[in-house]
Amino acid sequence: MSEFVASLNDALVVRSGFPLLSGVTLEVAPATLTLLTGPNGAGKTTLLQLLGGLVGLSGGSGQVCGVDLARDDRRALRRRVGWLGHDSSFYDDLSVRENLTFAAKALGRPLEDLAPALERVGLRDRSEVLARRLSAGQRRRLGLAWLLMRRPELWLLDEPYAALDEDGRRFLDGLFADVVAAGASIVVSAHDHLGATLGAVNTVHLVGGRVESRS
Amino acid sequence: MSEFVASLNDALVVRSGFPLLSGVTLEVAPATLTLLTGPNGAGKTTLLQLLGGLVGLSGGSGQVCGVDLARDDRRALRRRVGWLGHDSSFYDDLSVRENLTFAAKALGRPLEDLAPALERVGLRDRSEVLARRLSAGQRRRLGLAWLLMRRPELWLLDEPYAALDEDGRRFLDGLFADVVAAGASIVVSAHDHLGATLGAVNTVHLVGGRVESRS
Amino acid sequence: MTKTLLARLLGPLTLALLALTFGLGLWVTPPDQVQGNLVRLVYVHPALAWVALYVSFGTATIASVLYLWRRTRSATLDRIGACAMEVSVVFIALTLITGSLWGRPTWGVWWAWDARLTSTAILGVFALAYLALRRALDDDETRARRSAVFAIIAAINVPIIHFSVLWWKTLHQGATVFTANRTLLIHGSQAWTLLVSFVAFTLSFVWLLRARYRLEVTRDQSRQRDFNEALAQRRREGARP
Amino acid sequence: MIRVALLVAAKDLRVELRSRVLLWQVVPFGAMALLLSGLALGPARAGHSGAAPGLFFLVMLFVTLLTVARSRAIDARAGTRDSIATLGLDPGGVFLGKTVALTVELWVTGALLLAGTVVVLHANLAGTLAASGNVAVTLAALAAAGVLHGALSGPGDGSATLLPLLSLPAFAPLLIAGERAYSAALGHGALWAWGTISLVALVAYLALGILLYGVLDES
Amino acid sequence: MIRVALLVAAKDLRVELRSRVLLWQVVPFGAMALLLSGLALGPARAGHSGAAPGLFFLVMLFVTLLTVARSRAIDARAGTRDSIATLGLDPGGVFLGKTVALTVELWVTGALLLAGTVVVLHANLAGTLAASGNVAVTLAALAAAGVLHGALSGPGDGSATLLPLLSLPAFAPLLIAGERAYSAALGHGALWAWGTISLVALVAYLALGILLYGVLDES
Ligand code: HEM
Ligand SMILES: Nc1ncnc2c1ncn2[C@@H]1O[C@H](COP(=O)(O)OP(=O)(O)OP(=O)(O)O)[C@@H](O)[C@H]1O
Ligand SMILES: Nc1ncnc2c1ncn2[C@@H]1O[C@H](COP(=O)(O)OP(=O)(O)OP(=O)(O)O)[C@@H](O)[C@H]1O
Ligand SMILES: [Mg+2]
Ligand SMILES: [Mg+2]
Repeated sequence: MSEFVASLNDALVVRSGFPLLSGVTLEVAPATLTLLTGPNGAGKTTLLQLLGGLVGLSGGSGQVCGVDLARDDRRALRRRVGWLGHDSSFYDDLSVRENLTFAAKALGRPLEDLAPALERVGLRDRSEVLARRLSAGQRRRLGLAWLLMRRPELWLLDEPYAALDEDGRRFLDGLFADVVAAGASIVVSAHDHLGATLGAVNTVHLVGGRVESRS
Repeated sequence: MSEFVASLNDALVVRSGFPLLSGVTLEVAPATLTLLTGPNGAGKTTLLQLLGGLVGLSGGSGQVCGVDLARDDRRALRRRVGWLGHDSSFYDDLSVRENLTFAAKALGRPLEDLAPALERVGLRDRSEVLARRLSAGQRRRLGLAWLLMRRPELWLLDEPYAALDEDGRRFLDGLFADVVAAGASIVVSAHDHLGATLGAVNTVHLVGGRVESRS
Repeated sequence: MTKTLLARLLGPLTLALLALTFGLGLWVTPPDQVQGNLVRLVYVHPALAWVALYVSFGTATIASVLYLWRRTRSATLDRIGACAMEVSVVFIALTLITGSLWGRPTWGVWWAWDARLTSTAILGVFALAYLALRRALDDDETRARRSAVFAIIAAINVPIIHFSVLWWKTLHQGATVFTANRTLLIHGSQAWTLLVSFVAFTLSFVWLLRARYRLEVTRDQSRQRDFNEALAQRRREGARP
Repeated sequence: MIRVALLVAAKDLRVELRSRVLLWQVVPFGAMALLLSGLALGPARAGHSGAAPGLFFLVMLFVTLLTVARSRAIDARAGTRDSIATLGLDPGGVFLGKTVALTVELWVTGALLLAGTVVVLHANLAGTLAASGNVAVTLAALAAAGVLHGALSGPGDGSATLLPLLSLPAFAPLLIAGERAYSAALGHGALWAWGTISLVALVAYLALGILLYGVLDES
Repeated sequence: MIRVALLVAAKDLRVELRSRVLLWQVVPFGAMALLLSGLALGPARAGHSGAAPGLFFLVMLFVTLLTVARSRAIDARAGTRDSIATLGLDPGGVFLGKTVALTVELWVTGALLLAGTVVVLHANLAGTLAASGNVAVTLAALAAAGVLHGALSGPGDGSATLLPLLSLPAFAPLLIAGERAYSAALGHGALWAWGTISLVALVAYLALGILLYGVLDES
């Protein structure tokens, strides 16, 4: 067992003949925040999907949360990560509350967690609105509430700051600090700079499907 | 005829009984850049849609590009604005080039404009990729190329900076400066600050579906 | 003044004429040589069909056309169209029921694959579909437009129903009451009763439509109150305590 | 697994109730299709009830395909799929849940259409009642097969939308068995001989689904 | 308008070709449905060709509904709709273009299914050939009606997905006329009497569509 939450070694992801990731080597230590940067189309989203078990490994090796990406069932991994996709969406025909209730039940969490989560992401007065009617930022906030219902070891967020207002960004910064302090790890992709309140950040710069530099 | 490109007077937009805009008064002068700010769910997207003729006016009055929103056909307006939505998307099963060819033909533009547009947004080496395979930022760039094919009097952009990398943002700043210099008007919503290269910016701050302050 | 008087008289007048129709139909007119007492359905069924097809469906269609015409567009017309269509569902259903009742003894079956019967049933489905469409859409303007277009498309069926007896060989009665050259085929008390029945059912349509429309107006008023409240609340949003 | 199944079934049915597609769209569609089939066959043929079981199941097949497409659409959007995937729900449970929801919808539609068959196509009432147990089983099997093949069709957005239709051959045995059993019931024939086929098919599809749904839904 | 129509038709057909749904999914579906309908009606009844025209048009109706749903899905996503809307295409042209594309697809499927009808349901070849002109017109009218009703169903995402099915009644006259004409051709009856109905319906739907498509697609 490695001491890393996630580690990839020359990982390759290929889809319909095109290499989305062309050999990525990466380690994510516990209780750290890793920032993925890079130009559009560099493979940030794909890398996050790989770490979350949402796409399969086509070459190289890797393990995440103790799951061997090349050998084990990806499904086991998915349950252990918290995921906020670039265009996370939910059941459009269910209300905010119903969506969260579904998530809570699926995860076996008590329904009492629900009201505080809604309050924290600022959706309390939209709790009965159907998800399809939410504004872009409110959808993102619903995604955050969905994340708050879980306590994953690894948080994967794809451009979480996009569409959020000042207030939401501040909340996210605070959340990240809390999560890292609690010992979990975060991998996040972003084009903006992260908030200054955050402590040490490992930056991984992707270009053309591989790691170009890190700091 | 007013001297404004767009002017709204106590504009109301209602959908399924909920007032998305609760009375907006606004003027957009020619050759200016107007920045819409405001918390999530304030009505920025809705306001842009109203200006682009994508939603109807439910109360109050307004005219955009000489089209009376309350009385005339909204279709006439749509043809005259350039639109980049928050999640602009195109024909997923057509390639980048085919999408742009379609737009060019629909707008009656010469196909020679196409290669330079692709070049400018940096999608030249993705021109044969299907739109559904593009990364988030590349989709946004496709939307920009689509916009470059037209020469609208009024540009409406909903959080155009989201998902774009440094390079893309710089391109956008340059584009805005060009457009304003050429005498067209821009209304753009954003949570980030706009680039410093831009000259005078009218900021309109929306809260709860109405204008709270402007500067 | 006259308007309110008429409005107040509408209900009683309708009821009186309906009563008159049934009185004349059941007791005054003679039974038929071939059909016996069954013939008395002739004072109900054709009049119901007339109201269903032409009066109520026609009202809905005309209201829809006027709504789509930009110059006469108004929420009132949309409302009238919707209400008329609802009433028309009732009349189409009654036409089908009385027709079936009549068909059982005369043709031996409740239902047959006859062109007029089928096309009438299809019109009924159209009317239900119209109501379904209205329920499926929650934006006022979209709903009004879509349902208006739908009503117009549905109206194509009306001439088909009318001419179906000529185009297809059918079980159903041809034009019995009026022939093509507008001469009345039946006479005497029968003709009078028939005429009264047409007037009575047409009036009952007007009465129902009016009641339904007023209900809709009341609903709209309460919706307006709700909306004002929502508007005030929306404006207060963000003004954080 | 059962817990997940109930959760998923409740969610699907709630979405269904909310959009009222079943009530306002699927059922009228079925009724219309029945009417039209009657017409398309011509008045003479549709009149006698021999064709009724066949038409009933044919229409139910289309209803199944449409409902499956909707049931897929509920979780279809790329963003939604990812969000749900990371909940790590037990795939067997998801399959069962979707099947239960679909079965309920098919039963509701089926009951109304059976009534329509009796009234419009003159199928005899006693026979129809006798067949109804068997019809219920067949519809459940159709639902299981439908969900399984819905998963085969992939995400359900874009290019592969119609793929489930290719798996029509898998429905064929069900349709034939259902039709024969219903016909037998109308003519007082050997209802149960055909009925067992539906039952066996139901069990087989359920077992297959619980085992394989995870594999299909993986990508 | 014609320019827009050609542009839209070319785009729709290209997307269709790319995804190859027609070839791999719609046509096999049609063939399967024809076979199954034959089976569902029982061998005795399906064997003689009397039922062939009815079954053919019934299956084509379902094919139309499926293809319309796909044709809607091409422009369905909220983001796509807005992008396209601001191109300000002439709605009459869009309607015509979509109708042309759909007609081509229906003709291809129809030709293959007609062959299937001759082979499987023993419809006589000469009669089928005689009817084919009329079938083509009827299918074009079906396409026009289909596009119109697709627009009625709204964006095509979410709750209103199945709504076009409700407009089935609008297809009924077409189906009946088509079926009768085909039957007449098989039996050397008065083909043209029925044929005119299809033709009139085609013209009527085209006119309606060109006039009203804009109103429907507005929002
Ligand atoms: C379910 C069964 C039936 C339905 C749906 C039905 C429907 C209709 C409709 C829609 C009309 C109005 C046609 C028009 O004015 O253009 C009509 C008229 C009429 N029906 Fe029926 N009908 C049914 C059964 C019967 C039966 C069994 C009889 C009598 C044997 C009958 C006798 C008549 C007569 C006499 C008229 C007036 C014809 C005229 O003057 O044009 N109907 N029916
Ligand atoms: N079939 C294909 N042919 C060519 N390129 C492809 C193909 N499929 C995917 N790609 C490319 O793979 C890359 C996917 O990258 P990914 O979505 O991970 O980028 P990203 O770093 O998240 O970018 P962004 O910042 O824009 O979100 C894109 O550059 C895309 O164009
Ligand atoms: N039926 C409804 N009931 C309650 N609220 C509704 C309803 N429909 C829409 N809304 C609200 O209307 C607002 C829509 O605002 P809009 O999308 O224009 O916001 P925005 O300013 O673009 O926000 P963002 O910055 O998040 O993109 C949201 O607050 C949304 O919750
Ligand atoms: Mg990305
Ligand atoms: Mg927005």
